[in-house]
Amino acid sequence: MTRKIPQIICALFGMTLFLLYFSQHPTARNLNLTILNDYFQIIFAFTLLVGVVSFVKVNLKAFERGEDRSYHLVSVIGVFIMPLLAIIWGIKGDSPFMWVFENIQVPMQATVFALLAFFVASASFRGFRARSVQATILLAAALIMLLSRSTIGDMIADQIPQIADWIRNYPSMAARRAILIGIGLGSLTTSLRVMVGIERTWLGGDK
Amino acid sequence: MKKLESRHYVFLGLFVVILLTMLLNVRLEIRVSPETQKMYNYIDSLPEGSVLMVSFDHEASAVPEIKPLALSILRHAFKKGHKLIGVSLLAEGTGIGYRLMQETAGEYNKVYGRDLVYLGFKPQYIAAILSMGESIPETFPEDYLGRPYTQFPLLDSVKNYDNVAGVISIADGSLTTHWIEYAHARYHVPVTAAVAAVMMTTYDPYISSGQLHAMVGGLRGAAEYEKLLKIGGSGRRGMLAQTSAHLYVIAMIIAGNIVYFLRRNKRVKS
Amino acid sequence: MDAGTVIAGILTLAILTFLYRDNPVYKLAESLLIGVSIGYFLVINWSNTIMDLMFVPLFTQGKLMLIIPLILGLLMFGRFNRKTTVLSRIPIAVLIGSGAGVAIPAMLDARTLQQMSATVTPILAPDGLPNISELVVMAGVITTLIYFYFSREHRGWWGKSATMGTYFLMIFFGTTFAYTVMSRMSTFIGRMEFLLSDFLKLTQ
Amino acid sequence: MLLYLTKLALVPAVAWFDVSKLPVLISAVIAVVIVLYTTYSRKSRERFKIREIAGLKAIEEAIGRATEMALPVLYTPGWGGDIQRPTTIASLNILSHIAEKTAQYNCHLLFPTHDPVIMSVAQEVVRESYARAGFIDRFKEDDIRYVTSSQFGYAAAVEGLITRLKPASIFLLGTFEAESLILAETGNIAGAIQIAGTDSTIQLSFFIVACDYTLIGEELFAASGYLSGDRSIMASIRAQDILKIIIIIFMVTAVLWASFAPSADWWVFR
Repeated sequence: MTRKIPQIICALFGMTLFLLYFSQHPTARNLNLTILNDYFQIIFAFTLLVGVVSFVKVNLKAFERGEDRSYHLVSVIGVFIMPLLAIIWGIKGDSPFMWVFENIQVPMQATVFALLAFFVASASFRGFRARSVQATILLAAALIMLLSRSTIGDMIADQIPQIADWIRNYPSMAARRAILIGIGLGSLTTSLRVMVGIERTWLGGDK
Repeated sequence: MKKLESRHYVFLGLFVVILLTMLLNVRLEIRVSPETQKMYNYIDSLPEGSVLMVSFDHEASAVPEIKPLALSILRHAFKKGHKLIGVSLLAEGTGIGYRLMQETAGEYNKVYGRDLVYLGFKPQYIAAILSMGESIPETFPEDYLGRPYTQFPLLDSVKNYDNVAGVISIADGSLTTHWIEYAHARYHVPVTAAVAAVMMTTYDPYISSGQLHAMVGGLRGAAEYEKLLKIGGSGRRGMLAQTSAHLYVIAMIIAGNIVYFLRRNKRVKS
Repeated sequence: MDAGTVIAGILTLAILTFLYRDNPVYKLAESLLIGVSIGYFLVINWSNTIMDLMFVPLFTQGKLMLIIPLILGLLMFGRFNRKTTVLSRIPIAVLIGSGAGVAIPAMLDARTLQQMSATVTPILAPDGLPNISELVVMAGVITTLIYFYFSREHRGWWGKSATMGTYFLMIFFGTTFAYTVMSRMSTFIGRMEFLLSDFLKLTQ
Repeated sequence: MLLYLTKLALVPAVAWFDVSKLPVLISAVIAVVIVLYTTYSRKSRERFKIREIAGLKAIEEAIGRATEMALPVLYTPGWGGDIQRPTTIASLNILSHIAEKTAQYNCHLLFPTHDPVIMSVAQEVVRESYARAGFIDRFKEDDIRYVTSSQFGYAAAVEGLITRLKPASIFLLGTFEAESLILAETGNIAGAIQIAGTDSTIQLSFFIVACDYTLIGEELFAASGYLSGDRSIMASIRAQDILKIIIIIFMVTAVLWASFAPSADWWVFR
């Protein structure tokens, strides 16, 4: 029973949305949008609470065990301080909530993102070695593209940007197409298996 | 002190290269691409006092790349005497957009309410875009700081996209697509975009089909735009660093291979 | 300099220290980032989704249909207790079922069919000569699809075609890697710009 | 929003079926029939050889390595996905297999995610796997944890876990965005064996460069089928191959047709 009912709901919603995809009727479009947008967002919003409770629990347990106390405390304070600020001063314009967001969260997120520049450099150093035919092709393609994208490329030879454009528009795009076609097929069969109920891992499986 | 590993040298090298090239403050001479020129001409050719809608459709993490672009566009618009309505379709872009508009408005002595208004964020972007096509005051009854729409002289004559000369979407992802597919396709308002470099190829097809009127992208685009505006800015300052960083990555690939072949030869000999 | 810039500058440096190695300063910044961002999402979800999308239309505009997602959302709270956890399977079934239902036609259309049609271009140029570039595209798409063929071992001519496919894949990977480098560097340059000009006031 | 909907409602009786989507419907029906036929027909479920996928064989090895070294296994599905995405479902299938192994070997399995819904489902999946392996007492719900929904907050959190817990093996399977290389390089520095797989075409290049094994696009879906060991699921992989042959025949025919009859366009689906 605990598996049958979700299974049936899953199949019903699957069929409905499959059919809705093919309709332009206002009622159908409306229903489509309601389920995909409102339902999804609302369920997510409630589940977020479940996630946050679990996060706080994990951190408090670690705090009790005495592992790295200050870090866990900082995380938990962070979780509570934002709603607190929002409740007291609101979340518009120059509110403290936005101040924390802009001066604490944003710069840190942007910096974690910026770490990528360094990882790109170290990955380039380590990952592009001409070990095999495949690796050499990977290396050559990357080098030609990099050269063409920096001003140096056109200084060495006028043809470099042209070659690079050709590679991007033909052989590279061909592979991308095949990858996308494959992903389309893989998604299709996976979704179908879920709908007809052969795929039940999300229910914990039942072998 | 722990022993430094090869990756530390790689990191350090990149850091030094970028630091030096930025401190040098050299302006690399750059060619303005036709794309950027088209964007510039578009804003430049609008009659003075045109109302433009600027939408901040990006996340906070993209700010380093997006900010120089956004600043150039805002500065150009204010310089030409256009009036700006700011909105945001991504929650994270909201506060950033507000700040950027305030900052540039200050530079050109523009008055909030008369020359610019910031309406803020609306969730569900498709619905928001469509609903503004019917009525902007009903979509945004209040501005970002909660003051009523009717309070601002700029908005007196703005009811929907018919009263707006164009929409400029500042984006790091695919949100511009929705402006094209809904605001442009349905309400025929010209859409232009300032986007992160990674997204440029995604929007190329829309440029060639004319659905996207003009586009400027990446730090390079910002640098070109600054050149057209004849102002110094972080885009132009960053260009030398950008080119050097590219060369550095090329050097790393080559160095990696040298190390690899040296080691392999050694192994073969022994 | 305002307090915001100072704090932002210090936190930026704190994150960058990770490049040397993990350290208490980075750990503190990381914990703060995780905590604050969770708090931020909680607030944004409350105001944009729970209030604007559900409670306001439900109670002030009388959109009673919104009771359905409200109940589905509440069922997720079943996860708070081991005994009621099965209740959460219902909203999850709605999400997964709907996702699968849309994915079948949407993925087939956007990923497979559109890519198939886009590949079709004449392999003969107007002057009757073969169009090399289009031949390359055809060869690339077909050999790469052969690489993805699972129910036959990669041996003989079939195996050779699949290997050919891997060459095309490598060209694609090399190209995309190089293409994204530019954006990644811009991000770091933007951060340096903030550090050097706003925070340390070294450049202008 | 409301306005838009009322406007739509006023449009007189729009047909229920959108004719422009007929080609998609026909192809979907063909595809569905083929998949269902191969899945349920006994004949097609009989043995057929399947080719090796390098990343798959490595899974066993990776868990074995973690067990020997008495270090954890880290598994994360990326920031780009949600539970509605088929890729996430495929990833959770692989997770279920891996969890069964880690249960048997008494190896610590960590699963950080950015999405609370994925967390909830993953907890069920892993619990069930541990029960199936007969070691439910080894299951710790807290190991399947929500970190934060912020993209780079998530990246920082996983980066921190990898650096501190030094997992011997890392699985990056799902939909990834820009965080891909942050995680892959951090894993590399920590010396972990890394198996990645994603449907995000751009991120694949980073995984190819930085990870030991990469499941490319469709291979990720196929892998989830292989591991299940279920004949009917494996049969649907066979269906994918049949569809591929049809696609190739379609394209070759259309290309030849296009070369000799330039005005035809029956292969365009829109």
